[in-house]
Amino acid sequence: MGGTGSMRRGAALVPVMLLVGACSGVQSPLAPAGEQAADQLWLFQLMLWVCGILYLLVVGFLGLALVRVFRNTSRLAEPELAPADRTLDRSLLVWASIIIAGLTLLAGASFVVDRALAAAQAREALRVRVTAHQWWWRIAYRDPASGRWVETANELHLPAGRTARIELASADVIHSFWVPNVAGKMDVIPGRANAIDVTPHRLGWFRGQCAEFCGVQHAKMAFDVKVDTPAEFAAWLATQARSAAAPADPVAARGFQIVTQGQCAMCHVVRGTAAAGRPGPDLTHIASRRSIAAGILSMNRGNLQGWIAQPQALKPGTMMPAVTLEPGDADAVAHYLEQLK
Amino acid sequence: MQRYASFTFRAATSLVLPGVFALVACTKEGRTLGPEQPLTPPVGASDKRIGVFQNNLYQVSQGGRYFSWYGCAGCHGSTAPNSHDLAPDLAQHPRAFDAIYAMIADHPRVPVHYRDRIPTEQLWQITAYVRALPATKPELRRRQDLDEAGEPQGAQWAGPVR
Amino acid sequence: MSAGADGVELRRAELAEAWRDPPGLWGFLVTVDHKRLAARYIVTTMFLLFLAGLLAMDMRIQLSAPGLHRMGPQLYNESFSLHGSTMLFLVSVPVMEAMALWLVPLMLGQRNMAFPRLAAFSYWLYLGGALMLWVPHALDITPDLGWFEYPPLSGPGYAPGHRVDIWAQMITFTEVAALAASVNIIATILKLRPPGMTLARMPLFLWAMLIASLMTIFALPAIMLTTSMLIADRLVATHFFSPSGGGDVLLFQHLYWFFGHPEVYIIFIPAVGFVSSIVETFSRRPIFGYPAMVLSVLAIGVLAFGLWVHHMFAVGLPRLGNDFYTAASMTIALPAGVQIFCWIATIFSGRPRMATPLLWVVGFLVTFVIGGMSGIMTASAPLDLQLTDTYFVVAHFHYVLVGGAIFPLLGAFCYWYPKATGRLMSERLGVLAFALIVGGFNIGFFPMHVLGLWGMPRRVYTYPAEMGWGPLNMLATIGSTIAVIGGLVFVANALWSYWRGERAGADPWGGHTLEWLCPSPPPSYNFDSTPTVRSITPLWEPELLAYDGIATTKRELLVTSVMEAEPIYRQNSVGPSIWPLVAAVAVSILFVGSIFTPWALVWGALPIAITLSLWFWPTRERAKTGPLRKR
Amino acid sequence: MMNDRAEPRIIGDLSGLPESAQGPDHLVWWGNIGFMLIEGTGFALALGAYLFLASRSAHWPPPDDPLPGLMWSGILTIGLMLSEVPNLWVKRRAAAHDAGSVRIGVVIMTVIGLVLLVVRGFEIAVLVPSWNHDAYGSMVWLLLVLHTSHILTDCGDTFVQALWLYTHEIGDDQFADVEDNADYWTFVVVAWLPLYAVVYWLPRLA
Repeated sequence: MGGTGSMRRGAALVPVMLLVGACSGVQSPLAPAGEQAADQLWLFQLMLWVCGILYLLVVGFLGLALVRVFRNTSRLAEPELAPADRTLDRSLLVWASIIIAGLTLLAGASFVVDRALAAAQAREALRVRVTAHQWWWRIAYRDPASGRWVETANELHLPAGRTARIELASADVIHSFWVPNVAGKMDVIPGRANAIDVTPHRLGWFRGQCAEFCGVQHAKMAFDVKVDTPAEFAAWLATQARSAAAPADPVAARGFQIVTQGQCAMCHVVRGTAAAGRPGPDLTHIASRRSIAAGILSMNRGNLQGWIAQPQALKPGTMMPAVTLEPGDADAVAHYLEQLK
Repeated sequence: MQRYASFTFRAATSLVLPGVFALVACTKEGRTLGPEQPLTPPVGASDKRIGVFQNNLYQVSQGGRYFSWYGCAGCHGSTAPNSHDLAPDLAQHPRAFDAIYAMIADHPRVPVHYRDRIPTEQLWQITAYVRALPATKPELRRRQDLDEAGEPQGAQWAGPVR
Repeated sequence: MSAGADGVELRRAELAEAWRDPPGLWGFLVTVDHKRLAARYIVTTMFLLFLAGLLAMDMRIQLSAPGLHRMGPQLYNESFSLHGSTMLFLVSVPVMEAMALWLVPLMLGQRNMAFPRLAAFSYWLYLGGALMLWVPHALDITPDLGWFEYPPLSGPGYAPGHRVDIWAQMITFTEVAALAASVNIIATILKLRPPGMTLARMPLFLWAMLIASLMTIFALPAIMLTTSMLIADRLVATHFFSPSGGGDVLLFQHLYWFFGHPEVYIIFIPAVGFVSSIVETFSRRPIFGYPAMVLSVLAIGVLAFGLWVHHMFAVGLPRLGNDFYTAASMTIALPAGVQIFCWIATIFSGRPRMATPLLWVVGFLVTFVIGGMSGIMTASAPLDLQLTDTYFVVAHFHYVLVGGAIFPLLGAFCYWYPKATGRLMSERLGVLAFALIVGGFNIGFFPMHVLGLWGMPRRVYTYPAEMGWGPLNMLATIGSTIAVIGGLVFVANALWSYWRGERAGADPWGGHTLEWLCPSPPPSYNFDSTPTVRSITPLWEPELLAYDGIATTKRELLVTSVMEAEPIYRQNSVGPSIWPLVAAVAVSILFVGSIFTPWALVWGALPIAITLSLWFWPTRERAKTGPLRKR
Repeated sequence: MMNDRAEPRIIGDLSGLPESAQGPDHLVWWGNIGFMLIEGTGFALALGAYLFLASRSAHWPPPDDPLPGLMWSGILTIGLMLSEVPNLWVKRRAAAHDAGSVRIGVVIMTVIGLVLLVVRGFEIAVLVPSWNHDAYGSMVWLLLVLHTSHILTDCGDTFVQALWLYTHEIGDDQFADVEDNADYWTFVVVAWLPLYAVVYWLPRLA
């Protein structure tokens, strides 16, 4: 069943969507931007109806019983030892069959949606490699021009209307990849090659977050998701594939020198320079991203400087060490990084 | 602030034991996260700060991760081919903390000076890890390294374990 | 009675002498009286419940607004780990066993459990488990990886120190205690039933405890195995959970949830027993659909072992398997639904009268059924991929565990309080506490469903303001606060009523099970004679019959046959002993030692062997024949 | 209220009942069964774990690990099965309340237990790889240690029982205890057979 079709059915079912109003909606299964999420929302709304009706039946019956309780005046009536239960016996059978009917419906619906999620497996898909680290996301695409894998971090771009196969791997512990607006979760497990197929169809910015407790900073392991038009996506990927821009001015040049010959280079890559450390996120186009530090700070000069000088204050326990620089140098580094578009 | 919260919280919840014990606060197991002051390299073998790193399991294990991240394990790791394992010779002739720190900071065999490349705090942690090596059972060290086998090492990264 | 009034007095004096505990502290340490042991069991669990509640409030305050700094990540992770581990391992399961320890012999018209010293051993070992978790916490060595600690995060590479070992060994403590208690409960229910109480005449509470205990026996070995493997990985470098060493981290999850899922039913099924007893008494009629109730409890007990994988839908197992476990998990809604119907039908068709215990049943029904519905949703593999590990799941299992187990427990507490203390709890305060707890709980936890659907993952110590989760989190904090206040009112009521409550006779509610036959509070020997049972509601029969002849001058129990409960023989029952406590200490030494060295398993076994031998030391005559005879 | 309920009417006297029973009639028999169920579940789950890891790896045992040796394990297995002969004999003598034979029988069983422990010692001594080499080694060691602990406990148990049978009078309950202890030994033997098949033969068949 098609995502959009099921969305219409969903909207017809229940005005759950209104709920979204109150929250930002950039990280919510209730505001689908993808085929899979839409199918799951449809299933959720069906469940809400069936379970809601069953619940009302229970509460209604309980209400009837309680009316008798409060009508009963005698403080301690003689116990009824052999009550006549023929009607109740029959109603029990009815009740049981109602439950069975409801469960069959829901199990069937789950099966259908499960197949719908599986359907994407068959399609030719864009391959994206996502590697989870404590506490950030390494993301790699294959550059159509050169065929090389191009790395970025904490920002996932997806072309609308095309299925992407996210190949998940963990460098350390178990994490879980989750972009609720697009699709459900898939755990990222050391020693297992998991993958999840997502088919986004609504353009815009969304947010993903690690959903399996992965240590001290589990709470601050998020990433941005941008659903582009195919053209935008191609352009973006082409930019990402390029090496880093050379420093444009003397200040940037000073920053360039510190970044590539100083402590940053131990962990970070700036493609086309001497900075080739793999442990940390790729910085080649950091300025083109929307946020830094795994989606916790918006990308701007002040945040860059703060993050470099006192990461432990912003994200206690992060593996990013505090780097002490002269005020001038700190400016230069931030200035240079800002040019890495 | 966080420390304060944590203290009042413990005072409230750990009625099991008299608060005196809370003061012991086991430096061995302790984990202090949050903003910190810049560090200077150790001064002499009896620098008071040595204990803070050497006696704390969390600091030592952090040192272990950087030990492999910065490629030390490439030559000195338990699983490295023809590895110059540090544990045996450190066991034979132990070195003072500051001596090992200096040896790492100005490593003779590498082109770069780690002193300029690795933040001081991490050098402290790596030193603590290296000094702990002789006391670590080889099989346990191997087991830890296998757990961390999927992590990048310097400019090399075989990719995650699949 | 035939012997006449003074005969009765004499008989009671003899029994009191035979079942007497030594006075004072020594008596406290050596007693094997199931009622005293159960009482301290319950008090301990309630104290830990209070501590876990403090932790919960602390976390709720931290989450009440976005970006708060009063708690850092480390402290928050420690808090939810301690909260979850305490509630699951040190409160929910033990409190149910404690209630059974107190109730089962009374409901059977017996004078003690089948294995009195084993019951004492269970308590002392359980206490060791509680200390195992909370003493290190006072020393700032707190487990910080949640109530299930998945490797490799809990493995040697990523969890330095002993925090994980402490957690794992705390579990071993409590599980050994729980297993011992379960064997004791099963043997008691099967072999110590009063004459005439065939299986078909067993009160539903006994059925529930029998099945819950059987489930315990099949479920708990899984977690003892897996936590032992984890400790071995960390201590002696085994490779069970290291992918690069040929192990598999999913092995831990499979074994853990093979225990973890039945666990929630091990907590819930005793609650079914509580609810049934209360409903019957206050509806003034036998439960509607007794066979259906027994069968559905059995069905739940069996099904519970067939659906652990629904905790692992997101790990990427084959889809076909997921569909199977979806169906299996949903199936359990059928027996649960049948039970719900039977309870309401009983109230509906009886001559009901309202009192706090029944009020708690109402609270249980309206709350627990919501948890059941969200359970159906999380049971669906494709939908669970969106719901799992979010606040929706946090809401779900609090509705199931608090609504499904704690509310019935509080009802049971009000219901049997007069039997245990001889005084009734205040109805006025009881209603107030009920309103605050049930109201506050729903205000506090219902919004969490929505938070989950708005994308809030569980186990985060803070969240950005832009997400818009702030207001509902504030509401959740307010609701939880109200519930906690209600809890304090409940405790105050229990304390006040203990000294000031209205006097209760043997049977204030007009119950029909045998515990209402003996005086309130019951004497050390529980019953003068051995009551017999001719129906499922013995005390509602026009006349109660009993047997004489079980010794009054020494501790003796009547053992009957498993199916028909026909008298077989008179079992001599052991008296007070210090050795269960000493043995528990010896076992604790081994458990604690094994965190630091594997050799503890060797040298630690010796004191255990010695103490156990002293525990079972023969009291009979020395031999007159053979090489070792008394010369 | 129903506080002033009349005392129950006494309809009979149970003082004529015996003071002990045998087999499933006896209370303790059920406790014994309970603990066997617990340990049996433990064995089954450990086997499950072994098979799970085996199924998840391409080669089992891994290429550089040798197949487990058959000599000592074979001797132990045969020994365990033969030990059932005296074991069942003791159980029957206990059922017949034959004090003399029971005393000798439990001593024999203690000795047999010790001998089998020595054999198990050799079995473990030749065990490669070590538990800390890889998951296969860990799993094999786990199964063997688990089972050895059971032989050990039952052996010690039998020894203490033998001592008391000589030092103290023997009543009906003691005979029942001997029967239960014999049942437990049978459990230890039976539990070993699937472990033996899986650890020593499964890798050879696969």
